[in-house]
Amino acid sequence: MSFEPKIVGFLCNWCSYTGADLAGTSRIPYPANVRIIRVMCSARIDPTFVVQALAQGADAVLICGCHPGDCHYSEGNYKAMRRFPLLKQLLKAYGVEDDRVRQTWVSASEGQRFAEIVTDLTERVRALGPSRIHPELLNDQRER
Amino acid sequence: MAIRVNPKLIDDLERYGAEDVQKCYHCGNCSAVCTHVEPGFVFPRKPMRLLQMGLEQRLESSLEPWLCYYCGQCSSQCPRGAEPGETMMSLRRWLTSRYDFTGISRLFYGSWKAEVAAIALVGLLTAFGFLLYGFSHGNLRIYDGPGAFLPSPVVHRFDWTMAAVLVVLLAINAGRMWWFTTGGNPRIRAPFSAYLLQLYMLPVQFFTQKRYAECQSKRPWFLHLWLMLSYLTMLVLIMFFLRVVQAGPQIRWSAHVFGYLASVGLLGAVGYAIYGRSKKTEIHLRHSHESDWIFLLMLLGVTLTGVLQHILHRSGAAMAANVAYVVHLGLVVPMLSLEVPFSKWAHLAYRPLGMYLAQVHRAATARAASVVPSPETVRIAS
Amino acid sequence: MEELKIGFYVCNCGTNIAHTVDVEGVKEVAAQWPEVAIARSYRYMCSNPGQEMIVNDIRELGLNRVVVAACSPRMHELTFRNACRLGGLNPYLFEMANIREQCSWVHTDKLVATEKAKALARGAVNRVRHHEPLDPLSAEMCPETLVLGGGIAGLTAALELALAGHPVHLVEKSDRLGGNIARVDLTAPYFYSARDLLADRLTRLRATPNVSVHLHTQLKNLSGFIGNYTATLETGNGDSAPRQKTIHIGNVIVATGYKEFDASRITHYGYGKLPNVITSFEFEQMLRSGRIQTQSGRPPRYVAIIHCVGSRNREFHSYCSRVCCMTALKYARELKSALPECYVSDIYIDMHAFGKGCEDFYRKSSEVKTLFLMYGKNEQPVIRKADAKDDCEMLIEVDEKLSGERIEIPADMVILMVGMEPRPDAGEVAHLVNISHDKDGWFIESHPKLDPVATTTEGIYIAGTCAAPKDIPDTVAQARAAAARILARIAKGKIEIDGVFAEVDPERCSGCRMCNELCPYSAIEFDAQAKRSHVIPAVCKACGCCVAACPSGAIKGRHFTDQQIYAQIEGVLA
Amino acid sequence: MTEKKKLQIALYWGAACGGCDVAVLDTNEFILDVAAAADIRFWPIAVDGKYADVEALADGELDLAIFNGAVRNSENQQVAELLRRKSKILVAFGSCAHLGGIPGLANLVKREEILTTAYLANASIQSGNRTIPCPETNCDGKKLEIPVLYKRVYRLADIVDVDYFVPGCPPAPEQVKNVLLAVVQGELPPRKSVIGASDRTVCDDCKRSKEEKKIQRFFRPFEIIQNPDRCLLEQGLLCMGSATRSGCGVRCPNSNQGCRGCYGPPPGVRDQGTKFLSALASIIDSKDPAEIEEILSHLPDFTAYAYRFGLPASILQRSHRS
Repeated sequence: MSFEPKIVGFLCNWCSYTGADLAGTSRIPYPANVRIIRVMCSARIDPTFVVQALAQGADAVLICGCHPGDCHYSEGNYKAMRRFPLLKQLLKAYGVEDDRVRQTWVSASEGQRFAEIVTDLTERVRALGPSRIHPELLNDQRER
Repeated sequence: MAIRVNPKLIDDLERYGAEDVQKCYHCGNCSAVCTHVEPGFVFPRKPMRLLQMGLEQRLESSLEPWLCYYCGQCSSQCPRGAEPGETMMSLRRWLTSRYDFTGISRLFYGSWKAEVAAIALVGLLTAFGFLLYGFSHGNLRIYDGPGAFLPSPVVHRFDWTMAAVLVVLLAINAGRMWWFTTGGNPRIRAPFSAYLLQLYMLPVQFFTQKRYAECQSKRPWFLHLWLMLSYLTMLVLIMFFLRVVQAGPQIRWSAHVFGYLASVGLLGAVGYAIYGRSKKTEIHLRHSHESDWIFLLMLLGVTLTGVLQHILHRSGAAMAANVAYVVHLGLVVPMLSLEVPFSKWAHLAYRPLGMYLAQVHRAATARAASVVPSPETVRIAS
Repeated sequence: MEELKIGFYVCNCGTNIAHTVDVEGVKEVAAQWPEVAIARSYRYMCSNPGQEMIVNDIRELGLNRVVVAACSPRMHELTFRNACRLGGLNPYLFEMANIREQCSWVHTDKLVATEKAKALARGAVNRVRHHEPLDPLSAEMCPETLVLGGGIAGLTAALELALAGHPVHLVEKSDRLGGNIARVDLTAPYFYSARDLLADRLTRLRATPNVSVHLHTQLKNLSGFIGNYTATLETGNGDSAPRQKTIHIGNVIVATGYKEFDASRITHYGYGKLPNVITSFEFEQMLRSGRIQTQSGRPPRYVAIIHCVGSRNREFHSYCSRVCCMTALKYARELKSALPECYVSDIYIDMHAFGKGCEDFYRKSSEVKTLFLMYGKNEQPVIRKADAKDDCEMLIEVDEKLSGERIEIPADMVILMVGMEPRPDAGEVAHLVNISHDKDGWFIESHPKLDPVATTTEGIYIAGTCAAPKDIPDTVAQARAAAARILARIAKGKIEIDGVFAEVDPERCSGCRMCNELCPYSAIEFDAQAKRSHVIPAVCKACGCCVAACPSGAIKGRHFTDQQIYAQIEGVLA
Repeated sequence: MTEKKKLQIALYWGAACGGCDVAVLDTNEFILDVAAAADIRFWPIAVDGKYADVEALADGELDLAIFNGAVRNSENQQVAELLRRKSKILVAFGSCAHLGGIPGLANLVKREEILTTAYLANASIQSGNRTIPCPETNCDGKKLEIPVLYKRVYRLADIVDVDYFVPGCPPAPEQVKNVLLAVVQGELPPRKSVIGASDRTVCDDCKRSKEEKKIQRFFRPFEIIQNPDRCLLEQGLLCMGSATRSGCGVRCPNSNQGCRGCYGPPPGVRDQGTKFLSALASIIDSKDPAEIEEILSHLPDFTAYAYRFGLPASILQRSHRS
């Protein structure tokens, strides 16, 4: 059986989560690898959540918020936008592959786009193979 | 160079019957439903636009009004009630007055009273002239043969003289039409060959009016063709067989059968048109300019008096027949001499000519398009 | 700590979920999870029997947490929270797993979908363990309202509130009430006199004791939150030292209106240089005085009206100012009735004749032989002085789109339909009342479709043209809508503040002030004395930005705590 | 109690620089009181002794073992386990024992890379020398053993159960006093507490003025002349104070240096680096992705900065490069 990655998606309630719901109501299929966690705004997504998910076995993390300029809280997504490049820099130092963490904007009307993003991310992570982080952290306790 | 807008033109055109053109907001429905629209000849929308803006020169140089037969589809589809069909009709009237170098046409279209007065004057002068001739040269009791009140050779000669004058007038106006639309139009560079090659268009369009048949509704074409052929038959009889037709009292079937057919045709078509216009039965008959009524009534009068003098003559009432003949001529002469060059009748010449010139334009455009640009011009263009 | 008893419910949603997810399988596995006291499945959890099942289980089994795996929480979270409340459980001790929109409807493989549904359910169960009961807070609602702007919007809103018996402070920057509408003659498309419309408002306003009008006054400061704002007003007409006054109010209606576009910015229209090029407002003045004349005192024979001056154009404003088309049509008809011999050219980009009576108005205006000429958005007409031989004062050259001709239009008078733009101090006002404005400077509504008069700041409403160009009916409707929103809140007496908000733990806050600038609602206040920040719950909208950004972990986002989210992460990955 | 029994203590350094031991000595005269009040049973840096001496002790015989330094090799682990067994209270002393410390930064590279750099590919190494220390070597038929270098660095608590943590690089000398006094006086806080630090962050004690924050550009200390009275971060100078537990006495900011985070995250913060990242990036004053990148480009090696003292304590703990 091929490798099925586990992807944790952090989605803002107003645009992206609604967009993901729209993919559902429009019956647009996408791979079942993503598990969505709802937050009210992409600004609530503490980078710590991302590393926590990776450490706990996520093969990839997806962060989605409203398109810049469209935030329900007027500017929350800009804060997410500011944090992300620094987070990517940090993850790179930790040796986490670039494709494993993605941040993108999905509006409430972009069900199709959400499905495409999940499909694309899943395929990329499948190609990348399973994340070593979780098994390595477990193994560090057994074998020094 | 910018062209000056003339906001007053629209007021001017009102006298020619274009009363609703300002309502048009250029959705283009009229042009979309018209079966005659083609690249280069988009109407009624474009002429309506030019009219609204008062671009007289552009209007004067357009052939589009002559390509329309007024089937009325456009008017029925217009969402604004701008009456594009009637506007095209009005433009034909306006163009007729522009082609006419004498200014008489403009006078007639501007005032129906002037037209009626002119008709009455010419009619009375004609009647007076023939009466004078008849009384001085013949006998009111003799209709035909020696001593006839109005001998057919005399009338025949008169007919030909008048025809010659009319042809000259029409030819001058048609020449102006050519100059406005084609000869003096800087946008058209027509090769001489195109004029020759397209010449066949003139008789084809004249005798079949086949473009009219392309309209969505066929009945107007049929009636129009019927009227036109009846009139033509009558014209041929009068111009070439007047002596035979006028001889009698016995009936010469070989000639008279055409006269009867033409008379029935004329009466039927004119009667139908008068009925239609008064009851507004069809879209293209809803609006009637005074010139339309004068034309129809004159034609009706001419036909009726013609039929009357024929019946009187055949029934032996020679004197009554002569009187009817004078009245007939008193109607025919103003009808032909005033209507043909200056009013509605003129379209018998302008319409086929318009179609012919349109064909020349197409040929000119096709030629311009087929010229392969030199690499130099391509480079500059890109 | 009380022993956890979690009730787990999984919904079939008819076959919507059951078709792709093995609902029984999810139920059975959930029943094995620690602290899950009961796991049930049901055909329709949102139905009455479904909800009753939850209510009864809470009562009979003593459940203290509830999880429903069903549709999107955006669909039925409130339904199930209510069921919890009915059962006697705090509604926030509930969590939902979205196994329909985000699972059964987007996946086809039953095995895979079931595994995902289990993961989502486990995430929800893990999360709910950390839920805390939350109760709404309440605060007093001051029934007084501050209305900024004495135009038609402000007047209407003030009148509406005052007639309902509530005190209103109507603040107007200039020396008189009326705003822009006081400069207009008749209105399109029904030719009501603007003067009459205004007179009606003003007469009724004077007869109402509840309105205190502050002329020559501006808002200087606003603090507090919905129901409890304190506003500082400054009055002064420049003659004497400005006086400041502090008022206590519950709500604010911002109705500061617009300013007309400065036509001299478009140099090739020659406004300010060519004597007979005037703005629409100057023409209104002519109409009001009843004398339509060129500078030389003669009635114009040709009048050209140019639309979209400053609007719908790359260089100035890209938006449509909405009222100019109908106003231009109105001019055409007024001109034709005053000067029947006059020719009117209406030079436009598109004719925007939306709204009641407007299309008909357009038709009627075309029937008076207005010459409509269309120009391209970014190819504005050029006006020049005519030569002596011409029978007109000016010539307007333009590429006419409908004919494709380059034409010149004679004109003795040119009326420029100047568009609307935000007032120069709009940014300042937005900052004072803590609302945002778009790139053009118009104030932003809470939701462009569903909540057009509220803003993202509770208790601050916007009405009329300060939010975007609009006509009088829309302005009045907005003013009344804003007033109605406020009346509804006043009628409720107290304001209820949702229990979900961010809170700063004063024991852990170190006063670093990282969070202060981040809050889009300015809900975070810094106490300089105590060197601690705190969140005003009534102002907080619970976006959680400060929670994520607080470097000391001192801010807790209620109902979206770190703990809850970590537990959910662990759950969906287990 | 008729005769006060002397306190039995041990001190040890794992993977450490020795600064923590110096911090103990920095208590100055107090060390003499310590020596008077306690039997120092084991302190390699100051007192002669062998591991065998410690092994000889009864389990739990020591009252207090102070362990500084991280766990980098098998020897560190053995001693950690030994001391754990022998002492009643084991204290992780200093940033290295507490969070992994500076040695913990080695977790960003692999053991093999470290060995290569240190013994093979290094400008200071004579060409031709290709010796890498191996845990076991046969020398003249005899087996020599040296401690095994672990794949990565561990905190003390990753290896053994730790009773208390004393943060800091090094801990302030007063904290050394506090720990010893607390043990002597039997006034110990709940197990697992962090001693000598508060629940707030360095900002709480920092005297610099603080305003609302927005950063248009980051500066390195030599690039600007700083305002000594204003928050360093507001001046574009990196300071981890807002994400670092207080207790040090604001040593670095008071010396006009940004806090480097040696006291570790405040309670409730799982990952000092990502939390600081979240705060820091949020206050960048731009909405344009390209401009944000530009501003961030002035932060060289942010990761190493954010985890200077705590990489093994971070959630991801180490590099996961393949």
